[in-house]
Amino acid sequence: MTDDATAKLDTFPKWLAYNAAVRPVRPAMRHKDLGIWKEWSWAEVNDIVRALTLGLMAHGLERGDKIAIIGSNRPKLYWSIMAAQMAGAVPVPVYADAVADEMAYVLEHAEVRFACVQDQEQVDKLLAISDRLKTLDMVFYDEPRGLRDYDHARLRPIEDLISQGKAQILADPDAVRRLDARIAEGGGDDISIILYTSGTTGRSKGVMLAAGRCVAAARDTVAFDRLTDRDQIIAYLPLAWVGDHYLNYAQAIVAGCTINCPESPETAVEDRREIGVTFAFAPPRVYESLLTRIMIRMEDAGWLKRRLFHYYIGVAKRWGEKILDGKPVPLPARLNYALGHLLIYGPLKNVLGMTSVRVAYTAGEAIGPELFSFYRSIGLNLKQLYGQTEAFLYVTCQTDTAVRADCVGPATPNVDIRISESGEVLYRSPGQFLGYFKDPEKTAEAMTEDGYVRTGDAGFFEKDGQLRIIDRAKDVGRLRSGALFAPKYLENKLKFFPNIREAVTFGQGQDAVTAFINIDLTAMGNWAERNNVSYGSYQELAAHPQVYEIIAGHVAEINRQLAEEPLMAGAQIARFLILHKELDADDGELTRTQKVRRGFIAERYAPLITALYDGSTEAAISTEVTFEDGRKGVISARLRVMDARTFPVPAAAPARAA
Amino acid sequence: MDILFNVFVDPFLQMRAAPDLLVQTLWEGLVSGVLYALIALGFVLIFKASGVFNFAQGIMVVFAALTLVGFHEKGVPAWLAVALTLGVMALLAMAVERVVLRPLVNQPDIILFMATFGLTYVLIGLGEFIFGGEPKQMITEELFIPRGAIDVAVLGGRVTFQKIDIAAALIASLMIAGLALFFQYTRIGRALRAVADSHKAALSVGISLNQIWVIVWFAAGIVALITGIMWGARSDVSFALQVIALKALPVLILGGFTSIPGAIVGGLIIGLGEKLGEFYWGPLVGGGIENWVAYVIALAFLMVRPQGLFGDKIIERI
Amino acid sequence: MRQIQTIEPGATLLAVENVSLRFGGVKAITDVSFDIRKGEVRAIIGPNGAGKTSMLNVINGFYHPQDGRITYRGATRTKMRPHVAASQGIARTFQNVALFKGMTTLDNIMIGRTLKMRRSFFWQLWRHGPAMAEEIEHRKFVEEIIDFLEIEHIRKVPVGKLPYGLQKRVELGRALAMEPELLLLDEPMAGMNLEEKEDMCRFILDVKEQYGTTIALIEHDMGVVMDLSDRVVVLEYGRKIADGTPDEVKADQKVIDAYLGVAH
Amino acid sequence: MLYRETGQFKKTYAADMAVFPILQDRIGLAVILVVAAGFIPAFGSNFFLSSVMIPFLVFSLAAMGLNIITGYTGLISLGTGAFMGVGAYACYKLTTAFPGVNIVVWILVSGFFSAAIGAVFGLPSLRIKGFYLAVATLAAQFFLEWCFVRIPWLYNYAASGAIEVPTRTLLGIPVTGATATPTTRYLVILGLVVLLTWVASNILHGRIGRTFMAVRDMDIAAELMGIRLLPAKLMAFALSSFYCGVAGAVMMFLWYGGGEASDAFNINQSFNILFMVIIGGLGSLIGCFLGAALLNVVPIILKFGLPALGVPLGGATAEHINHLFVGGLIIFFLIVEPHGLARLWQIMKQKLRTWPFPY
Repeated sequence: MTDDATAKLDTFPKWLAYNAAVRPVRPAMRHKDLGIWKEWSWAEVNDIVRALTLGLMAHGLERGDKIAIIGSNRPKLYWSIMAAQMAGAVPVPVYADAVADEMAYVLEHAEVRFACVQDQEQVDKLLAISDRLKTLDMVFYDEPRGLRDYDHARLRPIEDLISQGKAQILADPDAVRRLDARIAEGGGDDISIILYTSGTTGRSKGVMLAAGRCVAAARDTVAFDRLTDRDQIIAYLPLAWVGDHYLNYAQAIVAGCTINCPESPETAVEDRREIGVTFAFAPPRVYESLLTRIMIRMEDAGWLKRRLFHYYIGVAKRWGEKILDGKPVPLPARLNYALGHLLIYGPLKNVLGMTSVRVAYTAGEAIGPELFSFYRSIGLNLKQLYGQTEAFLYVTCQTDTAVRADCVGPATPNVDIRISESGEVLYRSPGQFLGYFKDPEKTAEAMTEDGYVRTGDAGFFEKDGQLRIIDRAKDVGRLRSGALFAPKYLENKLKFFPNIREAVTFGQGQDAVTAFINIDLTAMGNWAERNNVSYGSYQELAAHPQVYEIIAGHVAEINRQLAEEPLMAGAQIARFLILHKELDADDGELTRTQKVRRGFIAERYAPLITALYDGSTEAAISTEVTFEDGRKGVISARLRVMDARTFPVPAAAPARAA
Repeated sequence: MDILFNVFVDPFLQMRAAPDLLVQTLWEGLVSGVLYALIALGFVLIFKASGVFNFAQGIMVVFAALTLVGFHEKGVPAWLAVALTLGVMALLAMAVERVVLRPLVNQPDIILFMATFGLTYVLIGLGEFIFGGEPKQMITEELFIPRGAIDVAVLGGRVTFQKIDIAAALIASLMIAGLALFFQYTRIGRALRAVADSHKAALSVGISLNQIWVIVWFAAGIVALITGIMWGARSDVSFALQVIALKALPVLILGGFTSIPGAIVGGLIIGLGEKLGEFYWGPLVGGGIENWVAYVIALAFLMVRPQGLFGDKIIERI
Repeated sequence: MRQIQTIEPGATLLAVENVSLRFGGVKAITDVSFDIRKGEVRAIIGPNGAGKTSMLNVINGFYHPQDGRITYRGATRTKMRPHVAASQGIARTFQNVALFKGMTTLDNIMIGRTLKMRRSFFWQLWRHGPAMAEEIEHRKFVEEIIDFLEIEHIRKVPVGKLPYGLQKRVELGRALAMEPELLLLDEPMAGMNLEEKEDMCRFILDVKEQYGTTIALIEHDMGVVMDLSDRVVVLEYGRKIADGTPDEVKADQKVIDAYLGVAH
Repeated sequence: MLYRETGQFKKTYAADMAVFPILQDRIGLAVILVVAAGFIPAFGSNFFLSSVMIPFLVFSLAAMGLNIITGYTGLISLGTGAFMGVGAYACYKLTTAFPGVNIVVWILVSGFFSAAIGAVFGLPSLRIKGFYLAVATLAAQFFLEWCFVRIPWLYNYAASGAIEVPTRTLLGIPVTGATATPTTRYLVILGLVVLLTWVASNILHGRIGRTFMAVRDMDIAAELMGIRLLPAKLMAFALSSFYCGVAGAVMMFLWYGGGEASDAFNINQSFNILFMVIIGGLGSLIGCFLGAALLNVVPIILKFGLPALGVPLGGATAEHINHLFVGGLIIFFLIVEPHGLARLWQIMKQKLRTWPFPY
């Protein structure tokens, strides 16, 4: 990939032109629309984007202007991003499911002049907050449905811009000249995009990424995973998340592979299957719920089939990963595995639409070892990567043959990692950000003097050179006893149990560790069905004594494991309770990327925490909740607090990260 | 011109010329009509009570007759044979209820209709398997069915009345009367009538649907046996009867599926119609038309009154 | 039958004059008159057994009234078969869903296009070529409807397997596929939960806005009726007891009496 | 299990609406065709060809005809046998009147004659439904049967009253008559069946097929959709009878090679074919083949199989057992799987597609 031809391509518009030249007929994009897959080749996409750019320029789009991109993964929105960059402007994707207020903050802060949105819903949101958006000139939309009677003074379909631009290209040559000039003007130092991080704490910050660096980062990983223009990816991640912009945009453009947009969120899984993706990414919770569903569905299968399935899953557990990693495996085992592949793994991957997946990544959360090895054992090349928006995703990622569940792999090519004496992970990466938009202090805080970026995560390198993340650096605390307390680490261990959906642990400066637990309705509900335990609501099920017993068992198991880890042994979970409601982003308890906001939860459920520590066996709580339809209400409950079984600590080793 | 004459004038001239022949024909029509009516009666019974269009009624006639003869051949005395045959029909009724009706309850009528095709074949196979395929003689004397004929002078000619035909007519009328009384004055009879209207009503009388099905199928079995005896006595007992039994279908179409009087009247119309047709018009086309004339009559009739003679108008809802 | 005319928005599209309908002795409708203007949503309400559904059946020619006149698009008709009504642009949905159970969502909606399809039997023999071209052209149209009603995920599911709410949606889709001038909806929201009702309301309004379709609907949920309809006609025991805007009707004493004790 | 549908996506409606959208199905079909057209004629014994395959194909064709009217349009017909007869006699008259024209052409043309007759007897279907209509079709059965016997013109006044199939050639090879080898006859029939199946699937997958099914599922609603019932039903009758007619002609000329019509085309034949459709699966083309196969193989097994196994069984007894068996089978299928073998086949296929999951 690093031949001279591509060496000087330092912006995505230039890459676009390059692809249109070297692989004009290869499919660049597909979108399942009206029941069939519409397809655009690189040449076509290039032409469309050029036209769209002219259309935008005709509306007075200047270099450096900000354009909000709001909606789900649809070609027109991706084209809008490309067009914005082509015009030297800066696209600012926004989470489509953000409530009007969150959206208002971002758009206001980013000073957007234009907005490219998906449909009526988003337009309505913008209109609702229009008084706060002084800078917003025009709104362009994709789906006209329901917008016919709106005032079109500041509203136009993207389609129009494209056709207008096309007309211009044919009609007036100097428009084209202006366009080419714009593209040429663009350079590696331009801000390519601003991604707003859904901050785990406080307001979200606008991460400015430079074109040249984005390209460089993408080139490295494309080379690393040997992506080609034959590869297929499905774009279903939120546009505003770095993951989507990296994997489904930057990497796709640099590799020249096909970006497939699903018909609708409900059909995404089926669509992925139809397309047969070769490069897949999903956060652990997706793989987890998938596995849960697999197991539940298999429970309903006939006796023979079930036996066959479990036998071969066993075989896979034993040999699968070895075979995948190319380790020596006795011939009979190989043959048996091959048979298993014919009977179980192959069909299973086919039904899940993973048959042709060559590389699959997971990241964002720690993933359960059983979960992780299940997918690898059936021959899915699942790997972990560690990254963040500020790095333009990749900091570390695992190589095909050296993969383990508890680590996130060695540094990605050209990334340089250092562990601070406080145990925090620092890095310098090719894709590294320029800074936070309009926020130099925060930028300064995030960097070290010598130009390393603080990840804010505590971790250390294992002997095999793979990075192991313990927790958010600032969250890693001490119990009063001085024992190391890493909440996230504990929470992840808890969440590895299918029955547990979320967990929040406390203990900073306390005598003991305690935990809130959210049961998983799918798994637990299924259990209830099988043991005909009747329940009217989530709340009722959560409070069920038998459920408490099960969870208690899990907690005890965790404690047993902890007792064996010198680093963590001191921080066993003493008491826990099961929450009466699911933690929810709409209530601000989780971030949009489904990370728990510990501080917020701590104050919201203060009475429960006191109950956890004052030894009382019951606690009353009433909380305000937001329902699906946006109405607010209050639910209150009396929760039972339970003591957990703990295990003797061998030798309380002094805790040291790295 | 000639044709028109042959079709529309000549036959009536013949009737005029030989009234005794006309009477003879009418009588034969009447008798076969009665027998059609008997078979139709079996259909109606079952359809009224269970809404099943029992295509197997025809073969049930054959089966009953064969069983009777079969028992007698084994040396069983006639009266006992009859009793045993009734027993067999009862068993059949129960079997049908258990094996066919109960599993298919609440299925669309058309499915049940087809199921009775299956039943038909099962009975054919069974009958053939046990009694063999070849025709048998009906035991007449043993059942005190008179043989021979009475010749009566009518309108200057002689008309022959087969005693057996008279017997058939009488017995048929008796049975019809009996059934009427049964429906009118017995608890079960009322229950059956209730079922025809609504199944709930029947349950309120305190008889389970399944019982009712068994009863009607058994009743239909009795009718079948008697019909079988009559037919058997007139010709002989063979599976050819089954095709003749299909004649009951046009009868039903005329009379409507749920009306006993309809079945009788329909039977007579068909019987007379086909005999007259055969005798006076048949020769014009080379005879043998009684195989289909009945259906054509029924069909023509349907076009005018889709709901049959006594059926009431269908209001389509949606 | 006289040539039917095209009607300007706001003008009378369909007029029912002194219509009476009897089944034997039973009087279903007695001397009812009202009109439907092009582009409006016209609600027909009334207690159970008020003859609402019979009224729709009269309008689309399924029942033939003994007395009275029906004028549709300027043509007064006496008797006519339902398929003629269909060909003149009257489509409807049914109180208890009347879909073709054996067929998929897609096929059910495609049926709505039958009238618009021209290719003769002999083209059909050889499905490729013109017949296929036509098939595809109409498939496109149907897909628009599927997209409009947000039922992509059940495109190829046999409708018999679908939950009630979705079946109602498919039925609406089938009616829309006929590009009707007048759309008759018989209790489109019966037995739906709140969310489904809201969706259905949105669809009905979108239909009116998007395609400018005239809509006559029977509905029990008063809230819905008041939100959706421009004018309401109230029937009781087959007679008209009120006619006017939702507010007028709500205020009408006879209506209030009629609804007293009737659970909704 | 054998299915690998990942990566099979459709870029055009044409592809999406294909009869066999899944690659594996297309492969399967190709294999079947190769076996049927290559292996069987190459390695099949004369007995196998003429007493197993030929009857199977002929009945499949007839079943297809009946399925169009009963399975797809929901109108029960008990006149199948008669309509087949019409085809047979029409073909006989045609080929004897114009010996010059190729027999295969006449076989197809004779279908139109029975189509016309079928349409006539379909007329009552406007007014009458269900059992009533079934009876109406019985009228057709018996009337036509009568015609076959009583109108000597139909069998060219032959003393035997039977059809004597003349020898006719296709490309110089005799396909009918005494000299035609089973292999040639089989191949000709196969060709016809494949062609007509393809046509049937075309019609049934298009507008007309949907119309039929709409009439079947809910004729009132269909009419409110603007479908005119009488033309639709008549077309169904005509189409159905066409297939039956061709089947009849094929039966007479390429299988029986002549004989009494009364036994070939009587009411029992009608039932026989109705049963094939019920057992095979109402409203399914593949069901026609499955049903025909089952009801065609069973008697053969009883007749030849059991004796071969040393079970002494008279031809008559075999016949009886067959009746018993078939009757039982009907009831069994109506109770257990009213959609017949075709549905079982579908379920199996679905299981293979979702393997290892149960659904």
